[in-house]
Amino acid sequence: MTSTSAAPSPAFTFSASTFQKLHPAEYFRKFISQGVRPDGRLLTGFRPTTVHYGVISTANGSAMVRVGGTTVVCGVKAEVAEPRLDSPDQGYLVPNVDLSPICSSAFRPGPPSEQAQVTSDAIDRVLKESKVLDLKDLCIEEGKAVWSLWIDVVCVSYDGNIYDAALASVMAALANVRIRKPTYDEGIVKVSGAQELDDDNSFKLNLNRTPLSASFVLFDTSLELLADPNFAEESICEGQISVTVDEEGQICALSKVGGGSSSPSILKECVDRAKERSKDLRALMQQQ
Amino acid sequence: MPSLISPAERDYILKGVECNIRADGRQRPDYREVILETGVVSQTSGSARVRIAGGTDVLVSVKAEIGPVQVDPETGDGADKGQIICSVECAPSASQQFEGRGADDLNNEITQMMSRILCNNTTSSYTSTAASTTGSSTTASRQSSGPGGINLQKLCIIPGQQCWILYIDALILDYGGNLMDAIFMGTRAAIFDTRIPKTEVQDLGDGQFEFEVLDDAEDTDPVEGREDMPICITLNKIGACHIVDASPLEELCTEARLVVAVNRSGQLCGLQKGQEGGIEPSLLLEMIQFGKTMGQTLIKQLDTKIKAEADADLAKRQRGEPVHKLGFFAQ
Amino acid sequence: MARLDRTRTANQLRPFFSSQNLLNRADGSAQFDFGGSSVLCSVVGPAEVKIRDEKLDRATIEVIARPLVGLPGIKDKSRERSIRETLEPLILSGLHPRTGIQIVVQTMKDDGCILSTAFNATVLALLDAGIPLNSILGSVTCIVDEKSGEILLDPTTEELSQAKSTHVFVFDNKSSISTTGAAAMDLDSESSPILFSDSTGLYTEEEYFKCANICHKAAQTVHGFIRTAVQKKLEKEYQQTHA
Amino acid sequence: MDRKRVPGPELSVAPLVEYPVDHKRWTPYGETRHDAKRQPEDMRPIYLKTGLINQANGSAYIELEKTKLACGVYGPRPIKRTGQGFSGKGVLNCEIKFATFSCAKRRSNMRDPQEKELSLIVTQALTPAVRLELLPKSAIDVYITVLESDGWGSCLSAAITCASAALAHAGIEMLDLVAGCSASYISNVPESSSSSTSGSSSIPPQIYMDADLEEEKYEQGAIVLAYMPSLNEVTHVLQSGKAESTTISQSVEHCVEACNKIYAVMHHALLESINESKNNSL
Amino acid sequence: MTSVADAVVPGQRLGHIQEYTAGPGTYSHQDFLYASVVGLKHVSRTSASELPVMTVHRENSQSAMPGMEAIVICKVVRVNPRFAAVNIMVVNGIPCSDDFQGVIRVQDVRATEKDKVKIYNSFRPGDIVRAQVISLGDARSYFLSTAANELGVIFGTSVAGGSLVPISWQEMQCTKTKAIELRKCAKPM
Repeated sequence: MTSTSAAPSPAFTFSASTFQKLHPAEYFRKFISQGVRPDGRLLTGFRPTTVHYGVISTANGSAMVRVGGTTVVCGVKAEVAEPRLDSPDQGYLVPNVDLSPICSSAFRPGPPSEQAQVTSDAIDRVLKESKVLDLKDLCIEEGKAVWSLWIDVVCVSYDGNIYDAALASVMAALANVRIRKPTYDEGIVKVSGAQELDDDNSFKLNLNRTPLSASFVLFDTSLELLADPNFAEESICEGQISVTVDEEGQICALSKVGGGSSSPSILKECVDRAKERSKDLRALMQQQ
Repeated sequence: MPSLISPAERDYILKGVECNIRADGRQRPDYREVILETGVVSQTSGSARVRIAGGTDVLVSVKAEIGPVQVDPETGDGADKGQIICSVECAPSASQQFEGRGADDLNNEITQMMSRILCNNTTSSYTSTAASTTGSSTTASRQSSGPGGINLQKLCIIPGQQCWILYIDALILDYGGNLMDAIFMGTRAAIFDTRIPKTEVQDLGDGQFEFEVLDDAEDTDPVEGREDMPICITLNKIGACHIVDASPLEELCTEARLVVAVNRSGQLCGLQKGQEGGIEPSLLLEMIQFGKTMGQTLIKQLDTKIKAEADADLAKRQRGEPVHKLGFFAQ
Repeated sequence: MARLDRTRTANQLRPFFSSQNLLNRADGSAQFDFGGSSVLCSVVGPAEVKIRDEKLDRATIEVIARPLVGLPGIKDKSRERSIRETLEPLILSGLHPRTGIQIVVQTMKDDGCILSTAFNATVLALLDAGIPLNSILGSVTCIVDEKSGEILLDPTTEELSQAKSTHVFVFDNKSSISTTGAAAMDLDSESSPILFSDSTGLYTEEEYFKCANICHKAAQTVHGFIRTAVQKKLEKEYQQTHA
Repeated sequence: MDRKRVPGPELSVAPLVEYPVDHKRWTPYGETRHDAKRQPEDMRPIYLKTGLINQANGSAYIELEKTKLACGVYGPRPIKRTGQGFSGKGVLNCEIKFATFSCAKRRSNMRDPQEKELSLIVTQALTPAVRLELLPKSAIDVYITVLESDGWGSCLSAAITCASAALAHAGIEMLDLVAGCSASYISNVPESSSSSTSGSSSIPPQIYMDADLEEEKYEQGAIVLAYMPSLNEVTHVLQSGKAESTTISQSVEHCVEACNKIYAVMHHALLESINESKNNSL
Repeated sequence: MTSVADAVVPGQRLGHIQEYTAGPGTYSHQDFLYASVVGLKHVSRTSASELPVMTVHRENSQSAMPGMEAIVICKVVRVNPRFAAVNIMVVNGIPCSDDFQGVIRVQDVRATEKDKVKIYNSFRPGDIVRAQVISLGDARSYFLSTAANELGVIFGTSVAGGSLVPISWQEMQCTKTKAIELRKCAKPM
């Protein structure tokens, strides 16, 4: 059906990069049929990942996560706000992912793209539905003042799989958060400006769990499963599966979108691999 | 406002500037004739209109309003200061390019520059708070140190609560080159024209204050520190030379533009390069020096003119004659 | 154990309702109800498409999701993307290159399971518009109850608020056509390929696949219902044109 | 109300900071700068690295201790607005964006006037160096994200340095690299003690190179200079605050000197990128 | 043979203009020659009578951009009787990061019998074409020509969905159905 399925005639020879540009799917298929990916990874391989904590001193908590060529920086800023009327003792968690034009030419200046919105929404749902943090911990004075945690993820370099990288950076940044202990007095919230932060004048967040995810794409009609897709892979594959699990092996979120039907055994495989991957990632995050 | 220039025209201007004869017969450091009127808009606290022969027409109005003070939550600074808010708008009638959103970038550039020069409040923010705690007498006697000259403390009505906010709005009615200089001359004249009503503050005790604005048109305060307000000299580098008060065509030939803000004592209150060319450091310093000298002369001339206008009004009032301003639309 | 509405068992769906061809100006439209939830869907296309969105070899599918009240936000954006990417392999878009198919999904009443209701309404509307599809789909939502740990199908808003986890599934009818009758009854996990899945909350792997199985069975009912609805409509049209 | 982001509370403010009585804040009246290790003429150490954004044609990351910026260059690519007609010259478009968490106060997601102005300044500072006449009908987009800012002067000058390195890394033809540098004028004498005389103007202020945020709070004025070291041309100068012309000429000289030092860092970073790409190809 | 000493950055002085001529990647300013890109400098002498040419080879090549006479590979996006609109994807063997727009006007399809050319007998949407830039064109598109043997369609898909093989300079055959379709083909190299 698609024109790109045309096999190139042997009479024309091109460099690999030209061939990739003209027939991206065909180029890719040649690698996959050999069981490797253009960047040298096996189909199941994840890219090298690094996590750094506390990279931004103007934020209450921050982390930088690199997954291969994808680099994200997450900063958490705590501000004071009035609680919602229906939940007077609960604070706010506001995660947002920014995919600005700096990180890839696929993104244009202006309001968040659909991808940014969908990623923000997915992270928002994981944080809230799997009860990562008791929002009551963010209460300063019931009905009057609560903490609002603005969790902003800035993507500096985009090379696919933003959800895994963004979620990991959010969890790392939340683990890194330190908020000065507040005092509430007649509508004004004050914090001490003492230089050093210690356990007496500040508090850490009590995280119930650390959900981490692994994402996969389904390539072609053969429905090969590729772990941790990069930008080129994402743009030629249609189906996506993301599995988010916590440290006890419970699933926090699972989504499979697009790319035709896939059997439960494929999903089972994804869940198993996600458990493994999140274990590795968790070990990496605890090393720091 | 032309947006393109032919190579022949460019060459003509370039050679002319090199020989120190510009297209309209001026020499490099010559200004065009400037026409200044004050008090042209009756609804404002002060206003001025500056026209530069050849087209540029700028109306600057100052409106004093009462509003809450802005306090920096971390430093507590700003509690005893009034505010100045600048805004520049190019009327679509001034040039076809200003239609729609065409002037947005220019508006923003000039607004930011005016704000930086006139409202810059960052200056010694800690020192002023330190001074105010040591005693209010020092604060009162102290000269305002900001580059804008205007004493912001004097604009405060009740510290920590209410203050005067001076809205300076510049409207570009017509474009004939050299906007910045015209805007700053207009601003200085408009501030000189501004009268702020006197206020009476009553201490109700318990940290509660109440104040009343005295409704006496005759008994008003001038803006303190207005003599120290800077004006701008725009120097355009064409070829290896620089000129002042460029015409629109000359602006198109400009490789680099340097705006120098100077106050009457010759202090530099702002410096900004514009356009897309470079300047050698030695020439840069020479241009700064030139702008400084030029600016001081210009301020003197401007002040003489402003004073003459104010004196004429005063004389008329003293004689009991009605002061008829030439209406804004009368021309 | 009785459910909150006291009329259903755990794996019973709420009564369905559907009606097609409701809107005059759209090429196809349909309403689908799951009990107190209702979604209206309209389809326009294949029609002209903006040059920017034009695809050389197939139709461009655009989904617009509108909430019950207020302006659309990011939740609606997520829903749009879910519906669009699920339909893309379903619609034979290669038959209509360089055209656009616009699908508008409007929530009319909300009592839980809006995404599932929207999926079902969309399929009916696409059928109504005569857009060629390679299969039809059926969507069902279930939850795992916080207290009892029981799996409840087709939950209401009230039940959703007490859920430990929520699962939305979409199945196509390709597998069920081949396994009609007796074979359809014995569904092991291998025979129920999943077209779309979106689950949140906290749950184990076993719970998830149990939910998938239960929903797959329930989806057969939805498939059957959609087939009957189309059949009835066609019969009616046939009678009208040949009366 | 932003409908394209996860909604938060409509109004939220930073808590009021209360300093303890014994809190010692740095002042310029003592012996040292805020960073005691630095002399007035010292800059912060610069870490500059090219090539971290693999989707971009060129990129660079710069760090001056707390000040952290990333820059990506895209292009030359087709011009997006075709309204202007045929253009024989390329267009350089720089956009600077502050991350919401980059400053002490949380910044909004919207592009504010300050970002617009800084974008214009960076564009003006870089344009003289780029050979746009070689790129008809094309645009070069330079995007700069400020991850953390420690003083606006150093932030702006770092943006210029970083963007110029990223442009060179993108293989775009340039006349020269552009180095950016900032200096602040800070009086060493408390103002209240000098107010008895004719103001602080009689004592020339100290020029602190590359001042940080804490030092900027005391500044009387500041200057940001962008300079092409090989061609000996100033591509941008921006001075705010009040200063005598002698102070300015002195600080221009200091900045030019500092820019030469920054040039060495840029030179080194770019040569390193050559070696890296050579090693990768082996 | 390359050492760090040969590596230069923009603005670096390379020599006096009386010693060298400026080649790609360099420029002259006043009396000197400077590098304008990051890369390795290279001196080549063509003849004893001329000055040697100084060039700088880019280490990180600039993203490809169509220039005059460049050979490009493009994809046809739409056709009308006057021209075929294309997206330029590869310039001189280097893929573009962003596609440029181009048009092949009916008079530029081939060199002879120009008045007989029908665009729809030469190109169809989806075809991959090799062409040459003949003009920077208007504000939007580059003007391209296929008026040479080695220029024209190099890949195409038939109506039936099979790939097309050239059988003459203006015919291609579907590998699936053996049906013949009309195209301005490029001569295989």
